[in-house]
Amino acid sequence: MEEIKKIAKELLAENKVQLIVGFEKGSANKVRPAFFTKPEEIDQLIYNEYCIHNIALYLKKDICQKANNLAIIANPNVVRSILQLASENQIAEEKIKIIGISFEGKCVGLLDFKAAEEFSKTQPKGIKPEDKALIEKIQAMPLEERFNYWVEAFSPCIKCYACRASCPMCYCGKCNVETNNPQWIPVAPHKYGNLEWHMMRAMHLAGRCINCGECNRSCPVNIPLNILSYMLSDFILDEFDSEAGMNAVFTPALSVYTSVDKENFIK
Amino acid sequence: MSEFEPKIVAFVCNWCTYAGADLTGTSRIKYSANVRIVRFPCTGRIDYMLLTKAFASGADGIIVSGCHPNDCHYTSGNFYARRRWMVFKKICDFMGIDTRRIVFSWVSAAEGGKWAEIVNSTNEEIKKLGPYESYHKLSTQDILA
Amino acid sequence: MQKIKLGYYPGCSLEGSSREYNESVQAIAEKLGIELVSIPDWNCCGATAAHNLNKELSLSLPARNLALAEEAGLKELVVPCAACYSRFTTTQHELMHDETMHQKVNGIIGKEYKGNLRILNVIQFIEEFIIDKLDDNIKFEFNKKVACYYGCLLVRPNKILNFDRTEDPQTMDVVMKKLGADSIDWAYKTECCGAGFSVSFTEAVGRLSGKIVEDADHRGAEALIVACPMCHSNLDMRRPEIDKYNGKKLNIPVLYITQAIGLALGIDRNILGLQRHFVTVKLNDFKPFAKKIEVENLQITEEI
Amino acid sequence: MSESHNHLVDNSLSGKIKKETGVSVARCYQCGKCSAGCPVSVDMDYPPSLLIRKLQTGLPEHEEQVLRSKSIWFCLSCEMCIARCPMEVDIPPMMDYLRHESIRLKKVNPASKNIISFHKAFLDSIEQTGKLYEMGLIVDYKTRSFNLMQDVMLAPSMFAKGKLSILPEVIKNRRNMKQIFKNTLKNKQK
Amino acid sequence: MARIGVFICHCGENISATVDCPKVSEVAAKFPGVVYSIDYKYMCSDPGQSMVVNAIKEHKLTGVVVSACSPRMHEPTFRRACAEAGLNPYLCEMANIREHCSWVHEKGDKTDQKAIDVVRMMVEKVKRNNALMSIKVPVTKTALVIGGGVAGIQAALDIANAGHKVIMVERDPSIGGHMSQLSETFPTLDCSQCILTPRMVEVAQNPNIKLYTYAEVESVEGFVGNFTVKIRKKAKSVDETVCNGCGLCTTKCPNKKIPNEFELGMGKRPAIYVPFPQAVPNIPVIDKINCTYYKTGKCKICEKVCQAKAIRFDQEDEIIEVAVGAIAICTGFDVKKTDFFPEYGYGKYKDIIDGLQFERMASASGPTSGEMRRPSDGQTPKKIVFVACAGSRDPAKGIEYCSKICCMYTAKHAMLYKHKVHDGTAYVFYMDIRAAGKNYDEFTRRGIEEDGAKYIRGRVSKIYERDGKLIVVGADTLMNAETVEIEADMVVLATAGVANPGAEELAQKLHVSYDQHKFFSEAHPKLKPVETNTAGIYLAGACQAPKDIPESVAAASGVAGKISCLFANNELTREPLIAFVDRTAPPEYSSCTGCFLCQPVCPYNAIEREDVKDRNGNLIKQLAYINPGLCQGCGTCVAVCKSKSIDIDGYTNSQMYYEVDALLNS
Repeated sequence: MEEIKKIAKELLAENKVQLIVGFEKGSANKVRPAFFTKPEEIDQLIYNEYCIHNIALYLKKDICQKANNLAIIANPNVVRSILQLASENQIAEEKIKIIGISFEGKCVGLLDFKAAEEFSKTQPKGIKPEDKALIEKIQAMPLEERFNYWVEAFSPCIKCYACRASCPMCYCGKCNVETNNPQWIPVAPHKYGNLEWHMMRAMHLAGRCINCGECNRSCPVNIPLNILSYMLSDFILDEFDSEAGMNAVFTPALSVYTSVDKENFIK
Repeated sequence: MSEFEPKIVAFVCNWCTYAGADLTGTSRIKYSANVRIVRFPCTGRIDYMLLTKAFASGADGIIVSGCHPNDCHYTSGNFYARRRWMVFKKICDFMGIDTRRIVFSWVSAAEGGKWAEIVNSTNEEIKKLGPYESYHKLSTQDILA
Repeated sequence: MQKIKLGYYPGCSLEGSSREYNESVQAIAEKLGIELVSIPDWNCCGATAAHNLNKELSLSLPARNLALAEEAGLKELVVPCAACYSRFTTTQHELMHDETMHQKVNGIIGKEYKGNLRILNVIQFIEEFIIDKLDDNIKFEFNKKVACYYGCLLVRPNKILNFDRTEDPQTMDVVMKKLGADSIDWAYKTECCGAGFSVSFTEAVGRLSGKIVEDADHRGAEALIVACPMCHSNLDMRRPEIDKYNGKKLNIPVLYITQAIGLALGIDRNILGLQRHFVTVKLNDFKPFAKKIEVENLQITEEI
Repeated sequence: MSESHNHLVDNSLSGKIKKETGVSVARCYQCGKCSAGCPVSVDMDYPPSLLIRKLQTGLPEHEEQVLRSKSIWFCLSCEMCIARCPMEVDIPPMMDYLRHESIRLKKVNPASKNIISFHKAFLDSIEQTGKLYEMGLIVDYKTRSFNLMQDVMLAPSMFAKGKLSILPEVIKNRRNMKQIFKNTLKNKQK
Repeated sequence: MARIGVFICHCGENISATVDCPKVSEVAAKFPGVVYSIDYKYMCSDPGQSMVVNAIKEHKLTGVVVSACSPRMHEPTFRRACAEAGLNPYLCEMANIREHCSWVHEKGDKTDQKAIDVVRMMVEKVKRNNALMSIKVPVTKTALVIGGGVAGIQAALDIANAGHKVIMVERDPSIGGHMSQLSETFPTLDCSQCILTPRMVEVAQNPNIKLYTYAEVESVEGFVGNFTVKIRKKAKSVDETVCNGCGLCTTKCPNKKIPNEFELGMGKRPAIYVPFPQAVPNIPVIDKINCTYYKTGKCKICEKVCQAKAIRFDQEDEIIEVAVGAIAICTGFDVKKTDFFPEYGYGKYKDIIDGLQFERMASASGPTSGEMRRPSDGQTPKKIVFVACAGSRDPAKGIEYCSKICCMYTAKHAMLYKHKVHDGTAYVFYMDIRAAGKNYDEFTRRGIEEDGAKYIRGRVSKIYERDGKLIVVGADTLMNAETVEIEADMVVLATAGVANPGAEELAQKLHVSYDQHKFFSEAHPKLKPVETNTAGIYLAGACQAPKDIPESVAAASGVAGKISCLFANNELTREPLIAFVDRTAPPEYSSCTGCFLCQPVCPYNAIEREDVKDRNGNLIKQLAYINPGLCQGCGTCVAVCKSKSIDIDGYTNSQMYYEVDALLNS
C-alpha cells in the first residue's frame, strides 16, 4: 500500500499527471473512489481488500475527460477494462498511467499498455466458481423452466439502470434504451421490458465484457445478470478464439468474421 | 376449432432470397400463406432486436434467410450475420427463448424450390410447436399485471 | 495366428448344383486361417421367383436370414452367390428406408430384424480378408489370359450396392492381376447371362450366354472367371445350347474366382471341385511364383 | 415441389404404379435406351420403352395389353435399364408390380406358362423344406409344364458330378416358413 | 399528417385470380393515414400510371403504395410516375402481392389477409420514408471485357467504336475462343477462320482496345462506374514489345511432343508455341511446365535462334491495376469430354471423340488438315455414328438442360463428313432435332435429303470396341423401339455444353450470382438477359448458358449498348439508399461514441474517422463518417452500431420496426 502512495505522490509532485483515481476511507469501514489532485491529498489514499470496485468506469466521466493525463490505481479488472476501452478508441495510451496491483494486492508498479497486456494474461479471470455452477444449473434446465427462471430472476428489476451506470463498457452518450421512436425496449419494468433490456445489454457486451462482475454487485436487487455475459464470453472464446481486455489493439468478435465459422443450424 | 395457423415472419435479403422467392412465384410453386416477407438490403442489416420484437408482436415462427457464403452481393454481409446469429441463438437459448422457432437458411436467387420447401417445412414445425403463448403472454397480458 | 470368424451364407445352389463354389470358398478360407460360420437354420433367399410373384415374400425370406445372423451375433456376412447378395442388400436398403414395411416384415417373420449387418459379396470378402494374405501364401502364378465376368446383380443397382462401377468394373480384374493373370478388356463384363431362365427358357440362355462366351473366346481368353453360381451354371452347364447358338464348339473353361485363387495357392484341383465342371478345365503348366506383382489400384468408385 | 395440385386420385394403371412403387412413367421421354440395352427385348412383344409408352397413354386397351403382355414375364430384372436411364425411371420394381397385378387379375400371358410354372415350383420347394430341393423343383416344374423330356440327358451327368443331391435339406423351423408363406403368397384378403 | 394513396393492381388476373383486390383496396382505405385507395386492372399501364399521377395532384398525396408485382420489376416505373407528379420518387413503395402472394397461394381468406397485411406493412413504411435525392458518382469511361471469344471480341469492338477505352483480358495465349477451333459454321457453312480472324486483327489494331492475353482477373473492388481491377499477366517468357512473331523459335524448339490444348489432344506442339497459325497476338509463349530449360536448366535453343533477342526466361508474372467503369463477362463455355460416359467406355476408345475434336479434324488447319482420319490408325472412317444428347437432358448424370447447339452442329458434322467421304455412311442418333433458328431447319433438312445423313430416333445404350470396329448398340423408337446395332469406324459424341472451369471462382471475385451448373445468372431471364444483379457487370455469350454464335454476338452487342449508355453521361446517378451517421448540435455533435466497431465491417471501406475540433484546433472527439460515394447500402454497419447512431435510407430503423409492428398487430 505504501509503495502505491509513493508512486502516486511522485507522479503528482512532478506534475506528470493532474489527477489520480484511487480509493479513500468512507464512512464506517467502507471505502469509496477518490480523485486526488495534490500530492498532500495522497495521505488519504488507501488500498485494502474492500477496494474491488471497477474504477475504470470514471475514465469516461467528465472529471477524467477534462484531465490532460491521469493515473489510476488498477486491479486486473481495471487493467482489462482500460485495454478494452483503448481497443475501442476511447482512451489514448499517452493520457493514462496505470499503477498495476494484482488481486492479492501486490503492486506491480507503472504499466504501459504492452506490460498491461502481459499482466492481464497472467491474472485469473473475474468469474467465481458459484457463477460457473449457476450457468451449468441453468443450462441443464429444460427450455420452459429456463424461460420462467429468467422471467422470475428479472421480475424484481425496477429499471434503475445501475448495471449500466456501473459498467465501464457502457459509455454510450445516448443509450439505445432511451430512444422512444421507435421504442425498441419498453421503458416500464414489467416482465417483458426487463427481459428485452437484459437481452439487449448482453448482446451489446458480447465479445466486449471483461467479466468484472460490477453489474451484479451494483444491482440493488442482486439479479444474476453478470452470468449472461460470462456465458457469452466463454462461448465467444470457444467459437471465435476472441477474448476481451487482453490487448489494446483488438477487434471484438462481432465486428470481424472468418469464412470458416463453424455453424450447424443454417439450412 | 379451426386448425392452428402459425404467423411466420421472414426476414430476407433483397439480392438472393427475395429474388429466390420471386422465382418461386414465377415458377408458380405453391407454399403456405402463413409467411410474410420483410425485405432487407442484406442479412448483415437484419437487427436481432427485430426478432424479439416480432415474437413480442405475435409471431409464432421466424425465418431469416440470405445469400450463400461467398455469394453475398456485398461480399461479407452474410458472414457477419452468421456470427451474429451464432451469438444471438446462444443467448436466446440460454434465456429460455425457443430457438426452434427461428429458422436460419441460405436461399439463392436460383433456388425457388428451396424457398418453398423452407417455408413449408418451417410451417409444419411451428404447427407442431403450436402458438408461442409464453412469449405472447409475457408481452401482452403481463404488461397489465 | 488367431482365426478370423466371419458370418457365411452359402445359399441353396452352393449346396446343390454349384457345390464346387462352396468347396473352393471353404478351401481358401481354411488355408488362410478364416473360419466361416454359417447362419444357424438359414433358409432360401427366394431369388427371382419370390420378387416376381410377391413383394412381401421377397423381403421376408432374406429378412429371416439376416435376423438369424444378427441373433447369432455375426457382424459381417459373406454371401458368395451374387443373386443372394443382391436380394440381401436390396432388402436391407428397403427395410431401412421404409419403416412401415420394416415393421410389417418383422411381423411376418416373427423376428426383430435391426439392420446393422455388413453384407459382403465374394470380391469384397477377398479384398478385405484374402488379398493381403496372398503374397506370403501364393505358390503359382496364374499366368493365363482371363476374361473376368461380373454378371448383372453383382454391380447393379449401383445406387444401393455402390460396389465398383456399373460399366467396365475392375475389382475382379485387380484380384486376377494380383495372381499374375492377364485380365483382358472385353465387352460383356456386365451383360446378363439369362440367370433364372436356365430351365424355363433355355433358348434365351443359349443366346445370352452364347454371346458372352463367344466374345471372351474371340479375344483369346483362356478362361472365364465368374463370382456367381447362376452365371457359372449357364456358361458351363448350358455349353451345348451355347455351341448350338454360336454354330461352333467353344471349350473355354469357366472358373470361380475362388478356384483361381485356390490354384494359385497350390490347393489340390479336386478339393477345389474342378472335376465337377462340364467343360473340363485343362489349365496347367502354371509358372512357380517368382516376385510380388504390383497392381496400381484403379480409381474404382462410380463417380460422374 | 409441393404436389398439392394433383391431389385427385389417379386410378389409371400408371397412377397405381406411382402410388405403389413411386415410379412415375410420366418422366420417360421415350429415348429407347432401355430397349436398346435390354438383353431380352427381342423376346418381348413390347420392348420396355414401348411398354412405358402404353402406360403413358392411360387408355384401357393399352393397359390391358400391358397386363397381358409377354414382356413383364420375360424381363430378367437385370437392372440394365435403370442403370442407363437418363430420367431414372426405375423399371424393375415397376415390372414386379405389373407381374403381381397380372396374376391377381388373372391376365397372365399364356406364352409365359413355363416361366411362371418354374417360379411356382421354385417357391413350392422352399415352402416345404425352407431350402431349394433341386430334384423336387425339376419334378414339380415338369408336372406343371408337361415338357417331360427336357434335360433328361443332363440329370445323369449332374448326378455323376455330385451336383444333384437325392435327399432334400430341410430347415428345423418349418413352422416359421409356413407362417411366412401364409402371410405373403397365400394371403387371400390382399 | 400523412396523406397516403394505395393502388391495388389486378395485373390482368395474375393477382385478382387469387386475391380479392376490391376487398383489399376497401380495407386499405381505412388504414390510418390513407386518403385514397383504389384497385385497377393494369397499374403499370399508361392509364394506370396516369391514375397515380392524377391522384397525387388531386389528393396532394405525401406517399404512394402500389400493391402489385415485385419491386424488383416495376419499382422504377412507379417511382418515375411519382416524380412526374412532383412527389419525391422515394416516397413511393411497392407491396409484392403477386410473386410473393397471388402466384404462390390458393384463393381464399388467408391469401387476402396476407395481401392486406403486406399492404399495411408498406403503408406504415411509406409514412416514415424520407424524400431523397439520387447521388451523383463519377464514371470511369473504360470497360473491362473478360474473355476473348467471339462474344468478347464483338463487345470490345462495339464499345471501342463508340469511342470508349476497352481493356480485354484473355486467359489463353491468343484470343478467338472456341470459335477459332471450329471448321465451318452453321447454317451458312462459311469457314469460321475466315469470318473470325479479321475481327481478331481488328481488336489488335483498334487504338481504344488494350489487349492482355495469357492473363486472368486477380481481384475486383469497387462498384459501378468505379471498379478497380487487378489483372495477373502471366509471364510468357517472351518480350512482346521486341518479338516480331517470325516463329523461328517454334520450329527450332526440340521438345515437340506436348499435346496442344488448342487441338484438344489430337495434335502436338513445341514447348515454345503459338496455339494456331492465325493467333492474335502472334507472340509465342513458353510452357514452363514442359520446357526443358525450366525443368533441367539446359537447352535455351529458342534464345539462341531468336534474332530479335526477345526471349526472357526470368520474366515474372505482372499484376496490373486498372480503373474501369463497367465489366463485360464473356468467358464462354466448355464441352464434356468423352471420359464422362461410363456406358461409352469411360473415354478409353480412341475413336470416340467429342464435337470440338471433330471440328479440329474437319478444319483445314487442324491436325489432319481437314481430312477424315480416325485417331487410332489414321484410316478414313467409312461408317461414322454421331450421338446427339450425349450427357444433355440426362438428370441421372446431373445435366438436365438441353445444350441447344448440338443438334445444329451434329447436322453440320454429318454434312461435312459426307462432303469429304462421299462413299461413307453417317448415322445420327437423335432425340429431337432442335433447329429453331433462321434457316436452321432448312439446313438440317439439306443434310438429310441431299447429303443422305441417316437419322435414327433413339439413344445409344452402349458402345464397345471389337476387332478395330466400334459396335454401337442403340434403339429406333420409331420402329417399335427395335434394337439397332451398327459396326462403326468412328463415333462422335455431341457432348453437353458446361460452364468453363474457373467460372465459380470468377463469379465469387465479381460477386455475381451463378446457378447450380456454374453458369452466370442474368438479372431477369426475359427483361434483363445481358445484365447481372450487380450494377455495372454484364453477361454475353455462353458463360450465361449454352448459346450459338449468332446469339453470342447479339448479346455482346447488347452489352456494348448497355455499357455505351452507362458511359453516355459523365456522372452516374445512384440510388440514394445509403447509410449515414447522425449529427446533432454541439457539444455532443453526434450520438456516435467513436468506438469504430462499424469500420471493420464495411466491405467498401466507406467509414472514415472524422476529427471534431474546437475553434483553436484541439481535438474534441472522433466520429464515424460514411463517404456517400463509396457506401453501397448493405446496412451491416447499421446493425452493428450499439447506440444506433447509424441509419440507412430506405431501410431505416424506424421503418423496419414499424413494418414488423404493422405486419403482426393487425
